[in-house]
Amino acid sequence: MSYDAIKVTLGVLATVGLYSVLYKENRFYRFFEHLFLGLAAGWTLVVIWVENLKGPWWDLMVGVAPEKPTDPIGNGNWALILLLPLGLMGYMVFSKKHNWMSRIPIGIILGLWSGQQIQIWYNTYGKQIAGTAQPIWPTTWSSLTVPDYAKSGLTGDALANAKSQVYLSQAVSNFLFLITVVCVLSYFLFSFDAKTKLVRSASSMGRYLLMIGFGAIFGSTVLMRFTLLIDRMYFIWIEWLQQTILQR
Amino acid sequence: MNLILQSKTVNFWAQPYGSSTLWAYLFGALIFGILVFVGLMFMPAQFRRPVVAFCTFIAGAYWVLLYAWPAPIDLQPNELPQGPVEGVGAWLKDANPVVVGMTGIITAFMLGLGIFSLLSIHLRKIRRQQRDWPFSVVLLVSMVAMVSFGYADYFSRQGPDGTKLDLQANWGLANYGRDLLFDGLLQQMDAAMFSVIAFYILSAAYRAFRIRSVEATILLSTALLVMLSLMGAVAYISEQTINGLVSSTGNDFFLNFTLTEVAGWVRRTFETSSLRGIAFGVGIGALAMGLRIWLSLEKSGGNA
Amino acid sequence: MAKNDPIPQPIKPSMSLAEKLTSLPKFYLYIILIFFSSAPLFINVTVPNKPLESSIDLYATLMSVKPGETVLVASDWTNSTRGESWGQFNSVMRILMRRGVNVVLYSTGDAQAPRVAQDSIAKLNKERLAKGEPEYKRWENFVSVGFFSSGEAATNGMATNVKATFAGRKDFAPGRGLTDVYESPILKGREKIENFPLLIVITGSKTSNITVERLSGKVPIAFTVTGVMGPETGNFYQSGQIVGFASGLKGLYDLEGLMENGVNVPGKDGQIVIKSEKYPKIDGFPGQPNAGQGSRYYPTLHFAVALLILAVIIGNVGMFLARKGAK
Amino acid sequence: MLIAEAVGQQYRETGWFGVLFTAILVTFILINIRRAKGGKDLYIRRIAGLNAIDEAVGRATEMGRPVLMVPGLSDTVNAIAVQAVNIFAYVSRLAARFANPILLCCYNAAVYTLAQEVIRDVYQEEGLLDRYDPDSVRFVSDRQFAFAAGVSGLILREQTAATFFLGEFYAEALIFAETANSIGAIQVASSTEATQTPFFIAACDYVLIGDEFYAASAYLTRQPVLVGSLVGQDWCKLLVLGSILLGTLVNTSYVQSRTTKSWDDEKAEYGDVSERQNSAKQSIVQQLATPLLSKMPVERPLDPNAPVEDK
Repeated sequence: MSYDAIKVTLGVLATVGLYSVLYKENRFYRFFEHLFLGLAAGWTLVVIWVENLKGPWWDLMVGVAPEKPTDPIGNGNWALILLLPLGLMGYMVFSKKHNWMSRIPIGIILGLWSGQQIQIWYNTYGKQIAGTAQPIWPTTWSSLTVPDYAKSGLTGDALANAKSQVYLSQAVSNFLFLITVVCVLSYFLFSFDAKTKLVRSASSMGRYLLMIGFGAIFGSTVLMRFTLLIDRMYFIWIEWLQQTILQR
Repeated sequence: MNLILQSKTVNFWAQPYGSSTLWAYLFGALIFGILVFVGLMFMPAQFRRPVVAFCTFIAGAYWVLLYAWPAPIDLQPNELPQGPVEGVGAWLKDANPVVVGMTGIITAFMLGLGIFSLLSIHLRKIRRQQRDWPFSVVLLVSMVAMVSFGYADYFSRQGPDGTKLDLQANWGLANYGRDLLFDGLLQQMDAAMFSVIAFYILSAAYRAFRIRSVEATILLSTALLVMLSLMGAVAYISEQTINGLVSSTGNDFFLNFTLTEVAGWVRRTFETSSLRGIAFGVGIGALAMGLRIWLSLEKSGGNA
Repeated sequence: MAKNDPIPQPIKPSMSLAEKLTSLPKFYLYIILIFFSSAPLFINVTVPNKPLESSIDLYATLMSVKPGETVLVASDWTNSTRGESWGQFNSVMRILMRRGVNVVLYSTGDAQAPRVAQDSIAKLNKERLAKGEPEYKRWENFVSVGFFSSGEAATNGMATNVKATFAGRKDFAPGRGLTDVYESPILKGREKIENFPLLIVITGSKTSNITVERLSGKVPIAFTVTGVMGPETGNFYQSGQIVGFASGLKGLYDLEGLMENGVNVPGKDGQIVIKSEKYPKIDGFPGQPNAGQGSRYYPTLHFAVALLILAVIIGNVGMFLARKGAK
Repeated sequence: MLIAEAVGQQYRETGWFGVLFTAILVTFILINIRRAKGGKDLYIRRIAGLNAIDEAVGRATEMGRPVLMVPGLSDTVNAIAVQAVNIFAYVSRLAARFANPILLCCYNAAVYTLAQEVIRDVYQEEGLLDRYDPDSVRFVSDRQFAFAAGVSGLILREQTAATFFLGEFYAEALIFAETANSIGAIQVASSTEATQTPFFIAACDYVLIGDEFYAASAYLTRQPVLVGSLVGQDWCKLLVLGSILLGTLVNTSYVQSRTTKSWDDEKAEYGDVSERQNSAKQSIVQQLATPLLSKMPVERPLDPNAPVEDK
């Protein structure tokens, strides 16, 4: 049995083992669950140096040897060593007396994250605010929906004009879009007494509109999940059974 | 201001590779770090909170400054910034690659804690022969195996002739071991676990998708609409029927009512917008939370 | 919603029809699902399909990159989303390879992503050599920058200076072993993100959002995402932050169709297969191996989804019968 | 802008409008925190999912089975994880009082560190440190689906009576939810990822949608700072709403005027009329949202010891 055959077979075994939990929690599953956790932890210990520390930390700190003599000598930023004691402070969490020190590295990570939130907010949502503010009144009544420009036979200025128009259907869609955002957002107003009729009706409307959104998400997600299952089945039936075992 | 700056030229903060000065500075800095560490251990209780708050603030301040401080426009690598304003702006930009690395590095150092947690739990199980202890053995063994093969494989790939290992023919035990454990098992188990979700979707949908309340009905019907529209065959059939309708009536207004069009319209108009509504809320929530943490306004960790 | 649902029990003979319908044991459902998602793999069916606007935009963008240019490809998928991402990656790479576009691979999603991407490229190369086409060479045609542990960080760094972010990253250069990626000819003079004509993100994770947050406006961004990311990505597409995207298996099927038929290109029967008002004629690669995962899995998907819908209907029918019985 | 002029239009690249907007948001939040600290009591609407917490823990106690908590799958400790841990601190407090076993599964070592610290504090404050088992807060795996497998294994073996999934959840969300559902555990869940919320809705008893998650700690603890900030967030949302509505009016009128312009004015303004369809889309609001990237020539001294760039 070739190496690849063994490899694929193991993969199939593992897959079946994990699937077996669908029937009930059993020793077979438990075995592969622990195998999974063990391998994952082991791999993390590899990645932690190879990917997270070697390049981003060690190499920058001690510098790098020039590949060829012509290269400039890579400098080392020795100050980066200070991150080590900083990280180690986290380990004080188990000390009864000094556990507060673990909050320092955590604090720094959180600080960086928090600062970034302020930095990215507008870059993320500014355009979306603008994108929501679309014209909600048609500029022309010549056609209710966007005409088929190809068929219309318009050219040059006339075509440009036609394309620049806002048609009723667009206006309506934009309006509905606007309403949805407004209602959903007002559903997330917590400090306003829901007794005020406007807020109440808007937010309850918002909840229904949310459900439309969630339904759509569910619909599109389902397909992806099934795809993955099909891919597994392809792996088991075609790649393993047909191509490896039966050698067809 | 060259601190933590990736400069190609030698300066106080950046010493040449392999030079004794670099190692001296490294050692000195390490000693300094340890001293600080020990010093903090003797920190009087009333200063603890301020120290943490200070560190948090400095860290956050970098990003806030980077955003709010005017950025030098189109500053070329061979140009010096003009004036203090540009100077700071340029420094903030240069420091960026290093600062962004920090989170990852500090988190990496803490991984040991996680591994420690794993070991303590499973070693105890084995020692006390608690229920399922053999599985703990499996976990530890597989972990050790992965670590050893992983590193052996990694080092075997270093150096100029590492490229040859792109061919399976040149593999040694280490490479086979890693390939089997990682590609053969770990990756496959990832995929398997991910695909299990399909089964759960089926049972969840079957159980929960009942026309019980208005909300449930809306959710269900939109989900069905979208699913059908994404199934090419169904969409195609709906299109054919509409086309038939158009050619029979001669009114191409109906073209707007194919399944794809309708579903697309629903997604564009309602899904995108409701997602956006949520996004605004969550975004502001994150902003506020970030602000509270940055300025240490919140009693951290909910200990009210 | 699930609050008052009964936990499905094995069917007891005493149960009424309504009870049976509302409480089919999960395990039976699972068995049927396995059958429905396996059997169709063995029969060869093609499904009629109409590409989405976003997919056409993606294809047009890919086809608009000039030969010899270098594009960034963020490959943020691993085998856990192989079903969708693998096919998407293959299609995108096929287009770029055939058009002689160079690629810089990097990953912010998962430490394994770079390796998985390289394996896929190796497979594609086998296919090319088999067809007598030139190999898509490492270092001369593509370099792999590797994985960045903090995606947020790396992407942010790239926004200010790509070269600084990629500093110290190495890849295998023929004869020289590991060499700094920026010594590769394809990265010459491309230090800022603005120097790249296009950034393609092939992702199964949230990295796509980060990319848009940091890089939108600096470089044209295109996505291929898993179905679940579709809606969020649509959000960016709608607000013009990205130029085009393919989402899930449907997007992939679109892409493969576009590669086979092109846009506004008349097929054998003289009929234009894929119409678009937005673009002039864009050629495809008829006859070449365009069909991949998409063409294989998409038909099967129909059966699985049909089962899901059936299950939902049965559940509701059962519920109504039960209500009737109650009255 | 004053600063912009002072420093030579350098905001062209960052866009002063964005900075200003963000500044306003920040001010709103800070103002209200101050108000709340000043002892002004502020109203928060009812959030169903959160009232369920006590019920869930109570039920777990009756059944004498553990409470399981997962603070999401954040890559490193961020505010989302902190928020989740804050809520779990509240849960653990209840559990500690009832002497009910807890299980807190972490995906990330940094989050694990934080959780250890916080949960131990909780038991300490309750004077029940003897009841605290450090292994009840555990690191499971930092690999998404290994974590999923591990946690669902735990759920099934420990037969948890109540489960809380709060934080950043991705695809694995449904694995947890369905597994817990299959053993009839009462579930409170929330994902900041809107794409996962529908699955929680389908499989869980109580779901916090989107922003409700951030409101939780304010709702539970009623700390003035949190409540104030929550009110501030509402102000921010109103600002966003306002800008959207205003923008809509501006755009609408703008497009009206643009498209009804006579062709001659058009040509005079744009030369080529086909520009119009773009310009009509490129409304004022869009221009504000997307800062100009136009470079302006700046005279700068050259760096003497600058590295020779391979250009």
